[in-house]
Amino acid sequence: MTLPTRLPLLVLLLPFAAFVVLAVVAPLRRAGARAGLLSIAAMSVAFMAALVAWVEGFRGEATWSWIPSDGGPIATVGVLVDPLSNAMLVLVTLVSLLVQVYSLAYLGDEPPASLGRYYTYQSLFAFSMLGLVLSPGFLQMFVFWELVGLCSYLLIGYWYQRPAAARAAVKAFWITKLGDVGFVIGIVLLWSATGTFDFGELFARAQEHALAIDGLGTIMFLIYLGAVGKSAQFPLHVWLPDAMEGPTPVSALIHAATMVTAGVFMVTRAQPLFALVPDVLILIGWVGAFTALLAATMACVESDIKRVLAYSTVSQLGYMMAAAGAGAADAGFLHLLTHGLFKALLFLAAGAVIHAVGTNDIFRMGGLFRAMPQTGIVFIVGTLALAGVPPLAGFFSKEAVLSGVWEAHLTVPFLMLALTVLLTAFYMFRVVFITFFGRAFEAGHPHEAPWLMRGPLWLLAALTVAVGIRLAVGGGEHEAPGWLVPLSLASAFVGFALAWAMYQRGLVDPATFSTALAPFDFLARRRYGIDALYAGLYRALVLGFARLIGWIDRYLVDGVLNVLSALTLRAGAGLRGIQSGRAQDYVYGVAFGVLLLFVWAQLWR
Amino acid sequence: MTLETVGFGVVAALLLASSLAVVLTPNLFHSVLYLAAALVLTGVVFLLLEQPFLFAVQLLLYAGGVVTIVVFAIMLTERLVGDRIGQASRHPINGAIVAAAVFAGIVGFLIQAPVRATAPAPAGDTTAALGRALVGPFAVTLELLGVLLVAALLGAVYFARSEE
Amino acid sequence: MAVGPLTLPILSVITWLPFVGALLIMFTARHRPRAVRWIAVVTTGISTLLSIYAYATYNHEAAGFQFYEKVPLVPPLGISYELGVDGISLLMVLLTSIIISAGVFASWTVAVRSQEFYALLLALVTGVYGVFASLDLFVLFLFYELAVLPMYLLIGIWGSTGDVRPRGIFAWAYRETGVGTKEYAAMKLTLYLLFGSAFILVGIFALYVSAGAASFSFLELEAAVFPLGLQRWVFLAFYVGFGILAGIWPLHTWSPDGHASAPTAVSMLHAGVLMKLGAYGVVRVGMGLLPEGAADLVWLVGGIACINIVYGALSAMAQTDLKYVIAYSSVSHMGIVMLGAATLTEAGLNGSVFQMFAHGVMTGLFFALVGLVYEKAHSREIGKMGGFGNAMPGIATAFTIGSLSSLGLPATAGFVAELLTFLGTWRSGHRWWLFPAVAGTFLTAIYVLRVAKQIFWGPPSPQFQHLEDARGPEWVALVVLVLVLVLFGMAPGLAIAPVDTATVPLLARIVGP
Amino acid sequence: MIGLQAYLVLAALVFAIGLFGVLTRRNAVGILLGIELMLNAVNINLVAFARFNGDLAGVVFTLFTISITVAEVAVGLAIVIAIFRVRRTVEADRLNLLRG
Repeated sequence: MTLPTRLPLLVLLLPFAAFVVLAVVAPLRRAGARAGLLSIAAMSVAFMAALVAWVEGFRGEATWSWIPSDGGPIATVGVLVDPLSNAMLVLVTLVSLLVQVYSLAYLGDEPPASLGRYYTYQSLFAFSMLGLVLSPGFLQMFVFWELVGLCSYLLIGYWYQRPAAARAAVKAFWITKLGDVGFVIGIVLLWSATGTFDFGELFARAQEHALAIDGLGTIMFLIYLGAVGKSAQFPLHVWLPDAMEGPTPVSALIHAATMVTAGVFMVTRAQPLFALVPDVLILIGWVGAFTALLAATMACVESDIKRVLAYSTVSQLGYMMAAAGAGAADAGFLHLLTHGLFKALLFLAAGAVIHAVGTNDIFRMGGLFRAMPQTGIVFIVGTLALAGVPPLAGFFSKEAVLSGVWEAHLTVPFLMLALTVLLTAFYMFRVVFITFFGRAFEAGHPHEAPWLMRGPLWLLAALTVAVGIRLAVGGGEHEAPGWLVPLSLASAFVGFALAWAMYQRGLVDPATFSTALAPFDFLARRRYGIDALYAGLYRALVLGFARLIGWIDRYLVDGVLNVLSALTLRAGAGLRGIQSGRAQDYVYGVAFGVLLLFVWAQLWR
Repeated sequence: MTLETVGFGVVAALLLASSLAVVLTPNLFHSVLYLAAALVLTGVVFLLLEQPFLFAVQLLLYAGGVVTIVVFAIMLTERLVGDRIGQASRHPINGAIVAAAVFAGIVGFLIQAPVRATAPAPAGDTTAALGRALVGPFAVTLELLGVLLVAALLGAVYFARSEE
Repeated sequence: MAVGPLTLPILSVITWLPFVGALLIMFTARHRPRAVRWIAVVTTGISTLLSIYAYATYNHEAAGFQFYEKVPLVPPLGISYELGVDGISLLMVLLTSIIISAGVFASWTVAVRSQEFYALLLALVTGVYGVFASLDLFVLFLFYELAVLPMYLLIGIWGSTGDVRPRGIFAWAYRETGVGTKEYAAMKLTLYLLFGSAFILVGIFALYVSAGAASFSFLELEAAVFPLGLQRWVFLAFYVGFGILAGIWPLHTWSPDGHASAPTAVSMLHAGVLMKLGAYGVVRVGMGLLPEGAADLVWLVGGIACINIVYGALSAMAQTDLKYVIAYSSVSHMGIVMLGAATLTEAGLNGSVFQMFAHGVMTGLFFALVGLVYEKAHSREIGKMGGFGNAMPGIATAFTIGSLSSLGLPATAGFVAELLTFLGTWRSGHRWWLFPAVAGTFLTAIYVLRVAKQIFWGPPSPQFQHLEDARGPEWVALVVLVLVLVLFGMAPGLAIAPVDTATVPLLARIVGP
Repeated sequence: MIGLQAYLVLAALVFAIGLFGVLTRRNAVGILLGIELMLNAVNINLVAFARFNGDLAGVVFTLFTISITVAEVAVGLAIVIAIFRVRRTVEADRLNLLRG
């Protein structure tokens, strides 16, 4: 094992060590902030190491046997280091670090024991996410895939005493698990066909066209289902908005920047395999684009600031998936990275707002720019990046995605994505205008967040700009049609203008507008009935069927048995009459026995 | 009709009569007295079968011992109860039928059984031979019997002893 | 492996030490509850240490049965006291040690007649060890009975009575048999298991007679060749006989009632180890001695296992009593065990054995936790509980980890077991088995998390004011079990390496090398 | 000469009478008396066979039977007295502890 693998391994093991220490040493965990400091220290070192690995452009692979069997190990674990994982390492460690620092202030009022628990989970999450990123094979990826899901579950349910949080945590777990059912079947099938989980070996065979197995399309589709769940693609996107019940930094880290992108990362990682099954790719592209549009429409009618951002995340994940489906996985991955930065920024800024006003409802905010200008500025930076305004990071990655989809001749998905650009600008500026400008609503005195929270915000904002400029300087390789930039800019501007006209100037009454688009409005506000559909299916189908089976088991399967035993008891009760307890009656029995013997001896001998 | 036949007839009749009296007398005390008679008469049957020693044993042990014990027992329980113990029969008809059926069954066998040649009457006194048999081939049985009697004695004492 | 004359008969010591403990408890510790517990801790502790030692020193290269001991008992009939373990049985011996060690600590608070309780418990453990270590079918059967019978007393005396409403067309029978009472549960369990053991006995005698070697020794019977027709029905007899103990559908109903009524340590042992006894019997005796019969009947074994998985999970979802949920989850998970065995693949069989271990530890943990919750809250009604996480964070954490293992989350032992079983199914002759198995894990996620959420999450229920977390000895039980779950989940090779040395030759006999 | 048959019939009759007594007596002591009659019948049989087969073993058996009977009566009466002390009755109908 050499430095290129050892350093990423260090990145992986540092948060793990922090987790183990926090999990085992209870006094430290209960100390709260000190637990946070330990976790942050581990993360900072990990970040440095990741940065080194990225800058140096390390490559390498190291594996160890995990599940042995007679003919060599069935499964291995290890680290796979390449530019893809290096970039992700930096993103994950960076956002984790910033979020952990931010949480120190954001969750400062929590009881120490809870805060310690929070940082324990955070360390575990960082470890799991890094493990996922470094996976050299599908199995390890699945292992960490589930672990990040676990962390998501635990962190959404951080305030476990709130029924809504408890519900959301369980819902998130179930829905993503549903996708994982496909994932696990997929990798089982893949293993049965090829005998390996290893990316390197699979890709090599794919390159040599030696991967002609029956049903590869099915297998890849099943694996993709895992990504559908984790990356909140239609129709399994319903858990992500609910996941906003967790603390805001958690939403920033897990439900915007890192974990939800695992699906995209996986599709990107397994690109050589997906490339063999164009049908599945096209499906991925369609579903991605549709998800993007669907989520954007729901974001337009949402009034909870975090949920708007959540729908926006779903929408952007749709972009990434659409790019992956179009075969432009690089573009999708670039969008993943830039989105990770500015969406984390948006969430953290939203967290600062929520922290200040104590509500999530944008209509109970207003005019906050005056009270907290710094937060306002970084929020607007994030908004511009999300809306795809040059020279911010989001612009370039979004252009790359759009051009990739166009060049793959996925015309309808392209149109959906283009429309989404308009909607994105609209719903984001809607939030900006309502929250930061407009009439001051709250009677309280909102104030700027403490520096522990502002620091990460500014850093992320600076990175968003810097990455954008870096891309503007060096990112001219992709061949986009000339009309693409004007088109997307125009769409974004239309969205912005619409939001401005409706929520800032009052030129258009939002109510009239929604009446005009009544059917959409109606559906979007009800989340297109998908949540209700799931709830109904769950209650009627799963629980109903379970009750039926439970009843059958208790009263039919067991009933037959109880009838048998009751009959035995009855027969016994009938026969016990013979047993009078009087010795003389038994003498009758003896006498009859003797008589029987006589008769037998006389007649049948 | 020889004297022996007459004697047997008389003894048998008396035995049956006293036996019936045992099981039919309402008074328990009388019943015991009839039992004593029946036992003595059984002894006489033994005499008829040329076993004078058994006759003696029967008189001593049975008629003497058993009857005495039973009389004691009755008197003891009567004293405890404080009045005479009555004796009624339960389901006499059922009992009679079953008993008659068993009797019939036995007789059925007896009728079918082949009649074997009668051995000559033992010459001289059989008592000596009996004694030799007891300490000879039956010695172990005799010892075991002794053990049994001791055990029964202890058991009887245990059951009947007063509560501390 | 040669055993010198001076070597410690390690398996005998492991097996009989708890029995010695039971005797000591009965004769020396009257009215001294602390002494009772310490005797139990020391004797089971030494057994545990010895089994860890045996596990660590098992020779993987040599494989086969090791730590061999043989003392002829009834030479004319070919009955001998013959012990020996291979990878599979060794893991089961280790599991037994872990569960009983935890069980002794978990039932620290048994107040009523603790002397008899611990004595019976330890006697039972000797039976369990004996079954796993025996290589003589006759002695194995004796140990099997020793493992089953104390159950009756343990449940009948120390059990708890549940609430089952007589309903449906058979309601009259429910009233007459007293469904729900501990006496009912104890009787049901005992009768069921004795019913099963009758099948086993017949099977053993059939093999004994048919082999004609006048020997009950497993090794000698293994060498014998049985006609296919005999193999088929004897395998079926073993499958039914041992399978009842493993909770195969539809002969599983003793298990929810029994587990729900049993006191904590007994549920732990029963669900944790005794059910494995059944699965172990099917694999070791059924498949080991009747390879062709087993190969002929795996469709039945696997098909019923699939029913078990899904049916058990759905039944668990329908329960309102916490103990019943866990009990039905055992029915579901034992389905995975039987399914893995039925795949007749290396991965599947390893998964099956690993699942025996994983489920043993997991369900032991669950029953320990349920016992604790019940002890503190005096309720098993899930619907009435809520927000316990605040008052008992340790219990909540352990429960969560148990749940995660139950639903097959990676880094817990449950995942490896389920994954290997899945891998096995698709390579077996019946690919469709994969789907019910995977569906089962998803259903498990639903009911397990639902229960965890209802009990530990949400606002604290006002009904339960004075809840407290686990204490002293109870912690020992929880920590040991959680650690084992996670350790074997992260390093499955610990278990699979020795198990593999046993499963590969076994499969070679069944499906050829 | 009286044949074996006559003795056997006599014994059978006594046995039947004794059985009748056992079956119908209400008093435990009365039942015991019935048993004595039955045993006597057996003794008659044994002695008769001994006499007519010329084999002394029957007589020996009779001796044993008589001894055992004495023991049995002693124990039986002791039990009767013990029961009587506890239950205040020797009515056989009330002595039904054996009831299932």
